[in-house]
Amino acid sequence: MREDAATRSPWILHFDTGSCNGCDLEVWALLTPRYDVERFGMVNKANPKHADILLITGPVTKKSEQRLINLYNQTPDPKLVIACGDCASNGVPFLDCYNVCMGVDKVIPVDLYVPGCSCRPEAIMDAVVKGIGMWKKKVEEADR
Amino acid sequence: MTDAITGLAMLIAVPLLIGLLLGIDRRLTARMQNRVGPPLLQPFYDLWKLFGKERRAVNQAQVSFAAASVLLQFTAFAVFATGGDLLVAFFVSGAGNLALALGAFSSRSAYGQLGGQRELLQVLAYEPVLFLVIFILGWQNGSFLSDAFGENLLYLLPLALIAMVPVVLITMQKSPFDIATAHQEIVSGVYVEYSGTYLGLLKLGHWFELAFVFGIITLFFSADDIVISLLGKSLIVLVFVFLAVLIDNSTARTTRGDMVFKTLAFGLGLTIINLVLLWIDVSGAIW
Amino acid sequence: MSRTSVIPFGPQHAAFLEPFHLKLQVEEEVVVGAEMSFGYNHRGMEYAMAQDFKRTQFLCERVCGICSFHHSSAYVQTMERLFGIEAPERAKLVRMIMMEAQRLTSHLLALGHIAETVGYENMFMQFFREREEVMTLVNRISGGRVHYSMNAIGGIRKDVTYEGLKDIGETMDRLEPRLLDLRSIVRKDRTLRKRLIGVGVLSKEAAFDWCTVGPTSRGSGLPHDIRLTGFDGYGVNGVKFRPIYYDEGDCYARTMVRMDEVIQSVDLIRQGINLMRDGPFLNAVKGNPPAADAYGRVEAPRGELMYWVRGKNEVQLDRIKLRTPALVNVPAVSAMIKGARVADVGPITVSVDPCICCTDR
Amino acid sequence: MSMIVSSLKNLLSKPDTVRYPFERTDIPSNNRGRVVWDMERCIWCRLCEKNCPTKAIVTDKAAKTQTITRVRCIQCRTCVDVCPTNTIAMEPVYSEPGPAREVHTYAVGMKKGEYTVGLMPLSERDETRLRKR
Ligand code: SF4
Ligand code: SF4
Ligand code: SF4
Ligand code: SF4
Ligand code: SF4
Ligand code: SF4
Ligand code: SF4
Ligand code: SF4
Repeated sequence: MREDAATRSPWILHFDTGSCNGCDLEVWALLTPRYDVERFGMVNKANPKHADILLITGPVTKKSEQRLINLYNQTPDPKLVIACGDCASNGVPFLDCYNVCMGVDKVIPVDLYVPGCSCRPEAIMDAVVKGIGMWKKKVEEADR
Repeated sequence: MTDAITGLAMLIAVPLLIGLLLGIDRRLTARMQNRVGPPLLQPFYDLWKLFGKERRAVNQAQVSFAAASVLLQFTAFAVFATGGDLLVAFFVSGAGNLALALGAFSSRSAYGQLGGQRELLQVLAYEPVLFLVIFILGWQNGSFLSDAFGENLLYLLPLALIAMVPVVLITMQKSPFDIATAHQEIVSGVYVEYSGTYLGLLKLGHWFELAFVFGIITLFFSADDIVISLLGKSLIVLVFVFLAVLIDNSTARTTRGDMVFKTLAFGLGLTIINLVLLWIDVSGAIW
Repeated sequence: MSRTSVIPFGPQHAAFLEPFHLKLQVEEEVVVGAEMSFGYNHRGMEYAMAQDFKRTQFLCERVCGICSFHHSSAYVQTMERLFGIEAPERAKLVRMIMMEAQRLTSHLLALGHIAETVGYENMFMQFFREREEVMTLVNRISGGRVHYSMNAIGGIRKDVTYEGLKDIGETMDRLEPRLLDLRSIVRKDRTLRKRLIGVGVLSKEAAFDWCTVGPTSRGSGLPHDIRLTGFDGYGVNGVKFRPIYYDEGDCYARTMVRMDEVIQSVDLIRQGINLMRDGPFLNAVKGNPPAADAYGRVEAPRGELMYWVRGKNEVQLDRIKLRTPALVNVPAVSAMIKGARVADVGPITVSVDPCICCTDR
Repeated sequence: MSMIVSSLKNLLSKPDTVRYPFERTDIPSNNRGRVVWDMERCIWCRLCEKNCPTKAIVTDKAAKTQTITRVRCIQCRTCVDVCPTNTIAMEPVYSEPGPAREVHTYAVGMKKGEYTVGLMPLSERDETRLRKR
């Protein structure tokens, strides 16, 4: 029961770790009338202390690496990390770039990967819906 | 005896109603923005989730201030609901806001500090208006006890009721007066350093504060028939929520000075005009 | 506590889409000094782009997703000059149409963003609703929502069909009245005007001194627009274009420049469709880029975007250099921000439409 | 028109929202979603592998397989363009998000649209940096 209600209110934090903005914009598109993820209670909180789901875009540049770790640690448990886009998943369009860590999962644990460059808003939405299921499990575990 | 029971029933029912009201608010907002919006029970889901999150606080003082804020807001509302003195409730609620600001100050985060300052400024802006409205209500009614209101004051105090609009806007954290929690400027101001359970507590405190403010609004209407009375009271509250949402959706946020000036000028002005009209009426000058 | 306090904005902040760090010295909510730091988004693109000139066609779009097509247009234009060929007229017009479509998405984003920073959530939603209409349109035309991948050195990769052009025209017809409505709201809305007029003023001289480009300079009365130089479709006979500029130099002027340019873009797209004739769309190139250098410029939504390339007769390029509009516009914020209130920092910063991903690349 | 009028108009009109995932969104037929192979036609020229800008494709001539790492593909459609035999096609549906990064292998003899699923290995991470302060 509690898990049920809890997972109806995923608050997101979006952080750009050096993306091209393509996926960021698709994350923003989610908040707008056409996709309107507030239907699932999702709100962009822009504050790690209030967030439940971290939507990370970008291949993680060396300068934002530490910020990402800080944000991750500041977010209270239970939380979920979604890597949006190819470059967040494994850094790929930026193959020869010397200043990237090539993927979020090199820095913090990732729960879901969203393929696509840019990933479609529908794909991010699928990921969030899937993520809510995973998050429910985490809430249950935290309860024990 | 029955009074105590209705009071107790109110203590439980009203916060639930406030939650529902906030749900309606979010839904209406969404529809005005041409989207579907969250389920009506969303505020409850939010609160429920927050209480289940990890407890993590920046420092001890912050926690005490959060607790104090909630307790004070609850007391204010409880005094109101059990038929107590409006003025007492008013001051206790004000103290609750102060605790909230102090909690923000204690965090030492820049956004928290700014949020705290702005919270105090908001208090400065709307408390005088609220006070005057309560005063005029009490004066007309002949008593400040909230359970002593049985007369319909709407036709006597229409301007004072309108003066409550900015007060409701501020307490509901609506644009143009949402500066203390301005999401895009100072993230979420006073709430910035709180997380999980403590944030949930503060939100609950905010519900009680809203319950008190909306409670004051309901005092304007009353009828002999209990059903009509309740219907009228709910109608006033719903109209206020609708107005707040409409104004929120058709204005940009103002700045600090502007807010204080506008709220005070508008609120105090209307209430005082109302007061003067009443006084003239009492002395039999018109009609 | 001293009277001056320091407020950090970012790198992760609600008002900014992208990571950059703004340190404000504040006295009683009045900004007395500002310090900006960049580099959170530095990936090393220029190096990577020099590794394979064919791959760069796709990589250059990933410098930035907001004006990806402008980047690839600038790049292919540069390479066409390097190879000494010219794209067919049809390709040029398609490029113009798509560039203007992207300008629509970008400006509507910027307008929504500025509404958001002054707490006008509903206006943000309205702008983004119209933006989504353009996004679905470009999706139908190019197959991608963000990265169109339509350009090729020497033209475009795939022709736009007759149905596609008709679709664009119809969408514009649907969009125009709604955009005009929005413009009249922006023109009249009192609370918005109050928040933006007179805020973050950049004088004409200062705009010139800080080398600002695009809507930032046009908001300060400099009618500087690369589209006038007639690259790609803008140079095709019959395309009428006149830059829009406002003299006030405040946030409101910059916003109005964008608002008017949105309407102008609709017009330019229509002109492009009307001028379109059947014909070839690709002059394919063979071999590696010669050991020479060339540059290309386009008017990206935020201003002049320039590519410079030097080849070395290999698949690799000797050097590729880009000068992006945000790189020159963002520093001008420090000139606008002095003496502003903290509440105005968001609108001022956003009014130059800062995009960090190409500034840092 | 003022914003109040616009707000009220929005309130009374149907929301613009597409109720995805309960309702389908209109993904256009030429959307660049994901590449699929029809292995019967492949002549093993390896042009797709060579031209893929992100090295998402691995062609194994001996095992007669084409392998694609989904999160490496940036949907540029180059492989479709260069393939001389139209072995590769671009489907409008996008690759599904999931808890692991899927690697799809198309082999000769499989039915059209069939593939086997493998996983991309997890990246190494320095866990000590993640410890809470
Ligand atoms: S602690 Fe530093 S990195 Fe983290 S949010 Fe604050 S300013 Fe940014
Ligand atoms: S996955 Fe592609 S579109 Fe998305 S942020 Fe990365 S480079 Fe940009
Ligand atoms: S960018 Fe440099 S070279 Fe160009 S005008 Fe500005 S200062 Fe001069
Ligand atoms: S002035 Fe010339 S050398 Fe210096 S950074 Fe600019 S392009 Fe490079
Ligand atoms: S001279 Fe310029 S390009 Fe060369 S190493 Fe120094 S900073 Fe880098
Ligand atoms: S100015 Fe740069 S970052 Fe901004 S949209 Fe254009 S390319 Fe992207
Ligand atoms: S679409 Fe592009 S990135 Fe994807 S496999 Fe084909 S060539 Fe590679
Ligand atoms: S390009 Fe086509 S034919 Fe050649 S290896 Fe690839 S799939 Fe096979």
